[in-house]
Amino acid sequence: MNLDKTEPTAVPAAIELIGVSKSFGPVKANSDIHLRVAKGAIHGIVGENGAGKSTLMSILYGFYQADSGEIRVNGQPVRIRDSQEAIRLGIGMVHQHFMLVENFTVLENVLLGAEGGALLGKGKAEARAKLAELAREHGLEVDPDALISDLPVGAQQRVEILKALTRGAEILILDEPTGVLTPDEADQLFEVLRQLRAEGKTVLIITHKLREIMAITDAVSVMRQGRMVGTVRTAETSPEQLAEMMVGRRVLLKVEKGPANPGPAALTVENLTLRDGAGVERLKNVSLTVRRGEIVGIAGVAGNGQSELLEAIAGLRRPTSGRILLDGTPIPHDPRALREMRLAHIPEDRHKMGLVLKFETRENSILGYHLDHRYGGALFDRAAIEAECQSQMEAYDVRPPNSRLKTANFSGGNQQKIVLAREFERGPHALLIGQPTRGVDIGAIEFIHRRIIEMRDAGKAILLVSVELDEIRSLSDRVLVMFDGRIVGERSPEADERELGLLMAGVTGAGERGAA
Amino acid sequence: MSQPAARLPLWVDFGLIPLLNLVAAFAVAGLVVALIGENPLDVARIILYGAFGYGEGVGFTLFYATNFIFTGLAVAVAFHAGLFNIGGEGQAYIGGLGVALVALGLDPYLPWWLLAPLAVIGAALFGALWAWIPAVLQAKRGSHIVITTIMFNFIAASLMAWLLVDVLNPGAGSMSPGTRFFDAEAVPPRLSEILAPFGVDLGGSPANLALVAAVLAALGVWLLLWRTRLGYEIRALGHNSSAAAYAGVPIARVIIIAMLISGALAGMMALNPVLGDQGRLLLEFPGGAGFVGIAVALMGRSHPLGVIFAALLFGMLYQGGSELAFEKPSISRDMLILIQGLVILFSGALENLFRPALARIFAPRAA
Amino acid sequence: MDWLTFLNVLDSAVRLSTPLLLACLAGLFTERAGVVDIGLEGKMIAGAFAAGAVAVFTGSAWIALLAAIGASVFFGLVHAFACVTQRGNQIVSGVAINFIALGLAAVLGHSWFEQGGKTPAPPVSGRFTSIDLPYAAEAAQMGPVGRFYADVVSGHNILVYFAFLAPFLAWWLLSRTRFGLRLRAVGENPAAVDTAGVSVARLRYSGQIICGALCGVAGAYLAIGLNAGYLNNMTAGRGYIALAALIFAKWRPVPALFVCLLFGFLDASANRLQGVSLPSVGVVPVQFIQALPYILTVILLAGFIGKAVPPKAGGVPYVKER
Amino acid sequence: KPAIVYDLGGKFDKSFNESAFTGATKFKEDTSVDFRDFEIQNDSQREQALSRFARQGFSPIVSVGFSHEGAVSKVAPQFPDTQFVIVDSVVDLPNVRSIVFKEHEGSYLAGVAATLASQTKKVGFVGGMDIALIRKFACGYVQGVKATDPAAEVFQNMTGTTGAAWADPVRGGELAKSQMARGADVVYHAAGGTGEGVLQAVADAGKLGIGVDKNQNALHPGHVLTSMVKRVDTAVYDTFKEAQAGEWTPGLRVFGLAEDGVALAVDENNQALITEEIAAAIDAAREGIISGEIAVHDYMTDSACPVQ
Ligand SMILES: Nc1ncnc2c1ncn2[C@@H]1O[C@H](COP(=O)(O)OP(=O)(O)OP(=O)(O)O)[C@@H](O)[C@H]1O
Ligand SMILES: Nc1ncnc2c1ncn2[C@@H]1O[C@H](COP(=O)(O)OP(=O)(O)OP(=O)(O)O)[C@@H](O)[C@H]1O
Ligand SMILES: [Mg+2]
Ligand SMILES: [Mg+2]
Repeated sequence: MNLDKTEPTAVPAAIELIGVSKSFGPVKANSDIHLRVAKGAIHGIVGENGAGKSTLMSILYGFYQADSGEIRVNGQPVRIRDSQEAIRLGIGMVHQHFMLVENFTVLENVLLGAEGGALLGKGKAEARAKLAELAREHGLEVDPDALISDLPVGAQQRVEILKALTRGAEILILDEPTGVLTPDEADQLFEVLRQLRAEGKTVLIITHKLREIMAITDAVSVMRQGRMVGTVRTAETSPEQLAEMMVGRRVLLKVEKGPANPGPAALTVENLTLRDGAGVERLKNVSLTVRRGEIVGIAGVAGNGQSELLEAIAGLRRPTSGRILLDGTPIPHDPRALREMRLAHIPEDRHKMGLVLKFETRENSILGYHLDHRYGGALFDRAAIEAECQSQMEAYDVRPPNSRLKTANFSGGNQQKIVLAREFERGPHALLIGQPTRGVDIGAIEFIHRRIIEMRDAGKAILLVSVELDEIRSLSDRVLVMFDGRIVGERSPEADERELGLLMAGVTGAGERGAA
Repeated sequence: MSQPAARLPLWVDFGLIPLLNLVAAFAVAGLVVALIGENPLDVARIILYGAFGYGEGVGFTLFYATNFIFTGLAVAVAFHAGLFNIGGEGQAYIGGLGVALVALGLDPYLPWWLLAPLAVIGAALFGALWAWIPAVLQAKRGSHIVITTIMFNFIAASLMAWLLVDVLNPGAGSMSPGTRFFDAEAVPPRLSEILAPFGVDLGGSPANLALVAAVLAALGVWLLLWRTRLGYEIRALGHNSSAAAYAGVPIARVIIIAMLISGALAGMMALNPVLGDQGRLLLEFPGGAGFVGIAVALMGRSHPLGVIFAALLFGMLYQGGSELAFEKPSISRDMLILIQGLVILFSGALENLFRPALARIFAPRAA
Repeated sequence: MDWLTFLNVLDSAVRLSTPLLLACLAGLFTERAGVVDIGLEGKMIAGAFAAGAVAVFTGSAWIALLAAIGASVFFGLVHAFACVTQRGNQIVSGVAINFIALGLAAVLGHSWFEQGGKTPAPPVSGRFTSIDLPYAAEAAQMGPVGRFYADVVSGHNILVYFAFLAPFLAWWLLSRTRFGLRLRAVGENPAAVDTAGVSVARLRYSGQIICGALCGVAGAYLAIGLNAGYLNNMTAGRGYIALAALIFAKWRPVPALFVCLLFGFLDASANRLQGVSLPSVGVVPVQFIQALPYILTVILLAGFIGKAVPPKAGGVPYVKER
Repeated sequence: KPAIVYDLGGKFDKSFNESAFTGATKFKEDTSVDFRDFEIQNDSQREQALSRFARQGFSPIVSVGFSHEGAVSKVAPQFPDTQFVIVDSVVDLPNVRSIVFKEHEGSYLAGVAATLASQTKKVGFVGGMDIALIRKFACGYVQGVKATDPAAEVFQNMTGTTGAAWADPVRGGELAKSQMARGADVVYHAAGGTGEGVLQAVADAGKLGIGVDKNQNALHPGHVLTSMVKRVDTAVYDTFKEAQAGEWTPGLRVFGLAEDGVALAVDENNQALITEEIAAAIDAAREGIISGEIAVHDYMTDSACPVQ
């Protein structure tokens, strides 16, 4: 299936990788990778988590050094010793985890590493002009003096792209750029990428979303477990085929679920308002109801109050006003008491909140439930904890099933399973679920989605927050859209994607006001 | 601490590497010794002999180690909660006040075996008290605990100077700032007296029952941290405070409790010199043990067993160093401080200096 | 306090805050680069000892200053090697350096001068003596402001003037230059700096070198500016107070100036308040007065500055490949 | 085989420990009998050092400093044949000689000299830590000042509350400057290493300092009015000598002005500063004290000072 060998080299290659290998200690992240990227093309790279995509791109960008193999840029063999070298060669990269200094302004971030002289004055003026020009040409608007930490993720990503472009990148690498964007924003990004292609630039894009691959790329390479499985022309493939190449077996891309069977209201939020520490209103008069046996999805671009809503209900933030009722009783502001009331919470960020990465996994398997008398009195009953962890790991197929391994040493997907197992296995009545599959590969996504549907069918009330619109649409029975701390509309999951996208961008009453 | 890239055989990890680090530290110290015209091997022999070569030396090593176990544990417990308690010195100092008040108040009435447990409570209570304000300020106001505990060290020094000169001093005719001697009956026996019937000779060394208390404290800390819910919450907080909040851990309360435990442990250090050795409270008795506790906790990886070993190492350096000062007047007594520093540097901060080379020799080849 | 007394206290505050300020800025440069340094005390000791010893040997204050900087930078490089190259624990390394510098100074001093680690007093040419600014004498006659100029501004040695200029230089360096931008960035997000093609290690070494240089100046100020010669442990914990000041100033140079002045002022006032009899209380025990600056610091800390957020990457070695 | 155990300050403290060392060194030079010494680092080493020397057969063993009181009282009975000496404190045992000094008498003279040398009639005192011994110095000094000129003012400062108080010349200098800013032009110190900062600051300002324990006149010739020397060196020397000659006796030895145990040092460095008037006044006061005409109150007797 490797088309490189068959295709005549009609278009010159912007990048050629020949036998590139890279190990991190015992982990072989890349082994013997061959890749050819045509100049002026948008080239996609897909693969499960940990397949080695980011590593490969980082080698190209000079962030890591390959252990062996050759890199050619525009036909010339090169040694890319550091990122400065890559930048000189016209390679720019937008990393999966943004490489931005949070308390710097946009301008300072753009300037970093390309200051244009020992003093900043001159370079700053030039960079400002350059930013204005790029904004005009590509519609990449950002306020140069805004602090990164104040910007929504979408804008942060624009900064990353601008960083690359101001440095004169001819080859742009984007590592999972759309994970944090609304469909609209993603479309905008794709528009920019097409424009760049039209200017003759080459784009390498990593994504887990096969829909996007199909929409934008000219060719796509698939990686699995550190190896290159093959490269195909996008026009000649299908999502199903790509998924199979990635996972090595057939995968179900569509969630199968029956109709919901909603019961009485379980979770009710009434006129909830919340100010954060800085006094900014994060939630504005939010009301919603989740009934038993249904999944209510909250769609929205990250940073529009979804996190605050989940955390307020979970007792982690104190609302300024309003009420939250669970089965008709107002809830206490105490995560511990809420757990006893059978309210489970899958936090959005497993690293930041859901897990103590340095704990052994059996310790994480009781996080939040550690006061339960099942796990001992004055001293922990270690056998009970061990048994609990084992049963969780078994039920959720956590690999490796080693309860004494530090959680940090599990892969992302398995870490997520550890969280889910802990929260799902204790028979909750209501569930708050945030970003259940963020950064998790297709195989695991399938598994997690199935579990969530099972919980619904068992009559649990589920409030689901995700920035993946696809996920919201495929799991939810009702969709609420949040924008700027408000719920701006309720739609059925079958609603038009464009309409939802507009709502997410704050355009209510799409018809009339869309034009304004 | 960076994750070792390759796994090494256990004996390399826990035997060879620490040994090499120590050797490197002593090599550099030896260089300095040679520089000032002395024979480094001689010096090493004197230190080792002084620390372990005869009963009294061993006794002194244990005596110093007792101090460091307490202060090391204090720092370690706070570390586990993500707090850096630099205030061990002050807490130990005030802990001494607790011991002294109990002893001065009750020594006419109680035999040592009744008084000692009360003194333990006094030491722990006063040490905890001195950690309490910084703890509350950290928990409720977010005031940086590093600064507040440093400040409390100074405040403790002033308070104690005043108490020992003007308040608790036996009065006219007494030159030294300190309390009166406790009643001899109130002072617990030394290990040398207890062990003498068994043919163990610890000479006139002041090692005393506080050593037993220290080891019990280490065991207690281990149980607390890894076997109880409170310890679980302390560690969760230390590793990831958002996750702790998510798990319903009452953050402010756990910060305060962890600091109180830390302060209590530091305070209990006072049992060793005040009750066990001097039999009275003296100005500046902690003598820097609170700070050595930081190094001990760091070197012991904040694990009670590690703390015990690190404390023994430092006890050895203290006693061996004193032997050195005795035998080699040409070498300043401060040589000991230099050696301590080098040991901390090589076994602490430069612990991985030899790892890559050893990895090349011993690591099983990756598949 | 009348005006003159106030000026005297202020004058004393200027002198007392100088070593704090230099050490505080030293800490600022390394911590803004993401390397925590509790070894300021040790570096100051190294600087003070080198200054004292070399001033005796050469009789030149300037050579002594260079030696102080050299000795202190050496320990900076040791710290950088341990923390940046070897990715060791930064606090452990700092603690170690405090011990090593203190011990080494005493051992070498003992062996060279045979006065128990002290250095003898250097000749006058081996010290930085105070400078009278132009028209100080005239200004003293011209009312309170003139007195301020004559008593507080004039009459310090050159290192004091350098110290008070330094926060502004530091501010300029950090906010207006390429080096400053990169240094600040590497303390917040080293990966961002690395991906921009700039060496994280080199920046962190630079931070330590600047830190060492400033600590060296602070040490020299103690040994051959304020005093004549090195005395064992003469830094008397100032390195730790400087760290406190750094946190207080939230890692910013110009606030560092004010915080250090405040600390110096509290200290100087405490000196002045000893033995003063308060109305209804009588003479306050001297120990209480001596504790006053520390108590006030705690109160200020609790009441006013709230949470100080350190540079994000501080204390964490930068590990690219696990 | 004599031995010395110093106090925490160490043998080069420019003060009483060093003074003891000087006496021992002189003994060694005179008799070519060597001695051993030990600088302790913490309280627990006091007993260790004493019993160790005793066990190795050293005698007499001099422990310098009041802090050895406890250790001597414990160790001496265990070695009844060893001769122990304690400086600055009293231990009443059959094999212990206690040597104490009347620092208050010497300090009184320092007060007299300071007042007469002062133009402003304002003088200063800088102590190390606020402990009884230092108050004894201060109290004698103030008595001397007030006796000379009841209207004269004395500023008193203590350096700190930790061991650093004895080795913080920076703060010592600052305290002296603060006193000079208030008008003091003669400053007496009893602060060990801290005092070097005092003398330095005073000399830098062109004023006068008064040294302590050892003769510090030579530190800043022309700027050290005098030094209140405490002859620990002679006491140690004599002890060693007597022991060598087999004439050593236990018991209390008090060294005051009469015994030349304390005195004001006059040498070529300060001759010009000690005017005839001052010299006469010092002599008169000295005679008075020795004859008992002038009673200098000793702070230690009742933990109080009659004048402030
Ligand atoms: N911090 C770490 N320390 C040691 N080993 C690690 C660490 N992080 C990851 N690993 C190892 O690398 C492997 C792959 O990690 P990674 O997170 O990339 O997994 P993945 O293949 O993406 O898995 P998933 O699909 O479940 O997300 C893990 O199984 C783990 O053994
Ligand atoms: N810096 C590193 N040090 C050690 N191991 C690493 C490092 N970075 C990645 N790895 C490991 O290398 C393997 C490939 O990781 P890489 O990040 O390239 O995967 P990926 O395909 O980008 O996955 P994802 O989809 O999760 O982004 C994983 O097992 C990972 O754990
Ligand atoms: Mg992954
Ligand atoms: Mg990746």
